[in-house]
Amino acid sequence: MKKTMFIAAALVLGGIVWGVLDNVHPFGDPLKTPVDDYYIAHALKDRSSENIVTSLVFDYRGFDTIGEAAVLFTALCSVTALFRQGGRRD
Amino acid sequence: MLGKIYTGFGFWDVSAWIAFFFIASFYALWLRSMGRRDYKKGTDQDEIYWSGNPVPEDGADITVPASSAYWGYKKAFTPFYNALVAFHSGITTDYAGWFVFVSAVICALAVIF
Amino acid sequence: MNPLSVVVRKGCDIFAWFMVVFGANVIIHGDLTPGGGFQGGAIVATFLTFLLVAYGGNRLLSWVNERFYTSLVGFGLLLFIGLAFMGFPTSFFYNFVSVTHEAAMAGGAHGIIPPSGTIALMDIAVGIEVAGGLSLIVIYMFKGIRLYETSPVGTECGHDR
Amino acid sequence: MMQLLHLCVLVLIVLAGFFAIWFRDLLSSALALGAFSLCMALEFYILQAPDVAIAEAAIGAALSTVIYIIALRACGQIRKGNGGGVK
Amino acid sequence: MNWSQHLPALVVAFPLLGAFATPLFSLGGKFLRNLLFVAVSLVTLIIAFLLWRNVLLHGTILYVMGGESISLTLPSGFAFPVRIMFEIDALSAFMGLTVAIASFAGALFSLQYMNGFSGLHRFVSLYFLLTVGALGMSLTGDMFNFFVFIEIASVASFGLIAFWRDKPEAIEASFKYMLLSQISAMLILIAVGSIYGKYNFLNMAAIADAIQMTTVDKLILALLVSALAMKCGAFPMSMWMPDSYAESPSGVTCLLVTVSQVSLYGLIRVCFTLFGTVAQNSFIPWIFIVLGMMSMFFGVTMAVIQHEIKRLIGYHSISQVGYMLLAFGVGLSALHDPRALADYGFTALKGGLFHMVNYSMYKGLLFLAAGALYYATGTRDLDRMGGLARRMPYTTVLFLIAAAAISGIPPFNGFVSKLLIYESVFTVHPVLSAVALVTSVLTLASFVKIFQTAFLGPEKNQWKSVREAPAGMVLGMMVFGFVIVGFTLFPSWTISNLIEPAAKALVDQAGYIGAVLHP
Amino acid sequence: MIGNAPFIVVGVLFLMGTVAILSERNLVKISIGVSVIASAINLFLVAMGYRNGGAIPIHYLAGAHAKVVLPIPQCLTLTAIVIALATTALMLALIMMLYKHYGTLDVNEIRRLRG
Repeated sequence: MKKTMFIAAALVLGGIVWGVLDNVHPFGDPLKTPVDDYYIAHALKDRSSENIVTSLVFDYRGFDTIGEAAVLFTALCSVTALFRQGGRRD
Repeated sequence: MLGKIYTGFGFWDVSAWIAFFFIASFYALWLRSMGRRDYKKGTDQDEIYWSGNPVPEDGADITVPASSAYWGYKKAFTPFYNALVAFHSGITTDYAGWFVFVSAVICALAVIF
Repeated sequence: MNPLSVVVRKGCDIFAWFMVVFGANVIIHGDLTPGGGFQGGAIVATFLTFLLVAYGGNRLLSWVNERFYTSLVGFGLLLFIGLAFMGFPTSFFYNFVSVTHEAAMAGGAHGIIPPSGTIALMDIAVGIEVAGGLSLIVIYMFKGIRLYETSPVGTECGHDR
Repeated sequence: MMQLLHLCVLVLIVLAGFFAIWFRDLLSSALALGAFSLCMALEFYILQAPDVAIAEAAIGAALSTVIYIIALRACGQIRKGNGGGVK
Repeated sequence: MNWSQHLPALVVAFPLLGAFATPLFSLGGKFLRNLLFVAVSLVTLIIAFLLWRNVLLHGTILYVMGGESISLTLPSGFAFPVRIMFEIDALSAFMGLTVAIASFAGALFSLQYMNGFSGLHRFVSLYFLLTVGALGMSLTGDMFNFFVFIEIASVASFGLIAFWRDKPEAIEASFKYMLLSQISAMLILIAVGSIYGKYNFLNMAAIADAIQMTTVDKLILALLVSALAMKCGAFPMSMWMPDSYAESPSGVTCLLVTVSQVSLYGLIRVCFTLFGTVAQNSFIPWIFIVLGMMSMFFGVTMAVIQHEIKRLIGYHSISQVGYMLLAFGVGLSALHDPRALADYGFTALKGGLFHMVNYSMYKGLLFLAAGALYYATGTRDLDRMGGLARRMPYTTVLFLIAAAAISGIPPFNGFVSKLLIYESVFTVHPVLSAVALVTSVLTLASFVKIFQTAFLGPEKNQWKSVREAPAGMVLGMMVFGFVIVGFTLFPSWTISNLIEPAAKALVDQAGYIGAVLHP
Repeated sequence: MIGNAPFIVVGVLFLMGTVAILSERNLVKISIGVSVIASAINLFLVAMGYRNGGAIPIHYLAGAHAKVVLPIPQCLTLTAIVIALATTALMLALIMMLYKHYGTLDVNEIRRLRG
């Protein structure tokens, strides 16, 4: 009973998510691209980086990247804390 | 610093409450000083009135456990609490299911309105 | 996972080193070709996966040095945030050594520093960190199996008296 | 031609994802997830994102699968051979 | 070089540096690690305080990550921000200050509290990362950056909740929180991606400027609201909350409380600033009010019947979050009407924000006091406690302060914020106020129960040899106690300096947008 | 010809993952469901940045003035992939510890915290 209700809710949510995605813009034809065009135009000129994505990852959106490295470090710390050798007090 | 805070209906002032606190404590001390002076420690006056219940031995712990507090309240609302405790079932997928359910309801409301 | 046959093991030996070289290539040329720190680091971390598949976990754990991988992670992260801090007179994460494309074409970028500046350096830092971190995650998950097989539950009591 | 390939890859993605969830045997499930990631990397390449494709191939298909297999072994699901048979 | 310009970056970068440097410092032994732990927390607190003061003096601060100069937001000819940006108005600075205070107190407490555990350098790293996540969430001005920081905070809290890995319940609580929080992170990412696909912006001010009122926007708003309401613990999605609060180490719990408040901050930031006109005219205020009422009532009724101290306090978290949701819902419903806003809406917002900071402080203190009891007795079961007041005087006094504050006994700060909430929501409908009053009464009842069974009564033989908690733990509790007493004695100073600027920043959507787009 | 097929695939994968999370009883299956949802969202982000006839966002491969697919979604996807891997690893570590403590992977039996 409860399970059926949850599955129905999941169907509704999935349908709604699909509705959102489908109405954002048609595939292959983004409506507005001012920010991306700025990056495409300036990545090589200002930063002399051939790869636009790398220049985005490490320069324009570098702060996200340090957050991402921090997430990886956090997961690492958590896994090592879970599987630490117990009993030793330091 | 100790100004007033207006809430729309009235105001709130701490200094009034501090004054009230001092007045109330003086009044309590005055009441206490009016009490009887013939109270003696270690006599029968100290004993707990057990009213027919079994008297525990000396040195036993005599506290009311927390599970027994508000017994009547819990007894009165038993059906409500049965449903509510069953709701907190401890099954992870149920919790996720409720989350998905509420999200679906909110999204459906967004579509309707 | 039990050790596989000799042929597979030898093959894995060779290919594992190729993966390290390929990963290093991807990391170092991050600002020029597809790839970058994360991708290269993940490829380097498959080195350990190859050895794990070929030799089995128990033999692998006797070889690896956790301290080495931990220091890789720490070194990479500190290098990364250090580079970010070095942009500080201007702002955090400022690309303080890059030159514009015209200057680079005109030969204004002589020396060891790449013209894209901190982009390439941060690529290397993140590559080191990701390679160490992913290897360490695999190692510790494997140690988790061993922990499960040997030690009983509840050895550490915290401050419970 | 390219679009036909694109459609084929999309169908493969859905199939691999479906099998990853549908298989009762957990090891098969984990391997199907690896195949799913590989198809996803192919799709990223078709969508002109080579950086993401490399990352997905290295992380999703290789490391993630290995981590799943390690976890399954720790939970005794591989040696017992009863797959997802906890029901 | 003027360091005060760089405070916004430093407040996040400094604890991050501390987290990355912890493995290095812990090679130098226990003393060096503890020194790092306290010193970095203290410096973070000082930086957050200076940042708050700067914002109060000079107005909204912008900080562009990697920009050539601090004021560079618009490269010539392009009327939009291209880089990640910290936009710190009074509300953000206020949340950052709250997080920093809680982090410092928890660090002081954890020094002694964690002394029976191994692997403490991992603990210190995770603690700093949790602080970084909460601070970044409250300061950032970029949607995807917000998602990254929410993930840092979530992953760090999974690790910290499961830190006592030999206790099955800790792992179980961590797994439950993890599953729910992963689903919510996915929903947030879908919403952020859709916003990006529609408007090509990730900067909050630019999105707020460009947003329209189509169905897709409403759906995006609904996804964000449900995901963030789960993170802050609204009722039907709140079952993870008592589990994880009860099972995590106490020094961490006081920070987890604040992190859930930062999620609430994200919720109101999304509803008031990002979606301003979309949110206020639709059903969203009523979602807030209904969720708030349910959280208040069911949370407190579940709390009354508990007999495990941290679990009981954890259920109270749900009901206290309900107060804030109620207040913000009323404030949101009044936002489009200047007269209603001046009449009761602004008061409700002030009450909600004041309750947020009060709640962080006294709930943190309650969890720390419960942790001190656990440290001293080794049990969390209230049935087994009794008569501890004589043995632990400092803990008793501090617990009493916090319990009086949470139950809304005048003249404590909890009463002031609850009064503001009652009187403003009464204008909308009397039933809302009545439910809030009943909740307050039941809160008082359950805290009377804790105080009576744990602290009062004859001394049990079992606890004859119990000693007061060590000095570091008492010091950590005193930080919270000091803040609570300060808010209690100077409420009008607090409201005019801390709360009112934040409330004004909350309703001032045009100011938030203008600071970025029209400097 | 292809229409909005990638977005439909994203919706289908999201639905499959959610149903797997809600209806499966095995913890590893639940974590596979989370992984499927995460991959679906990565596909969504990349598909959103695609331009018909666009080239790879690398200058010497794309040519000087060619139309290039949008680079930001790829940057976001890289971040999201690494975050997904980190959380998957942590989730599996937690599942290993749960199996150690409870001796089962059935989600209906791991319910010591209730009420």
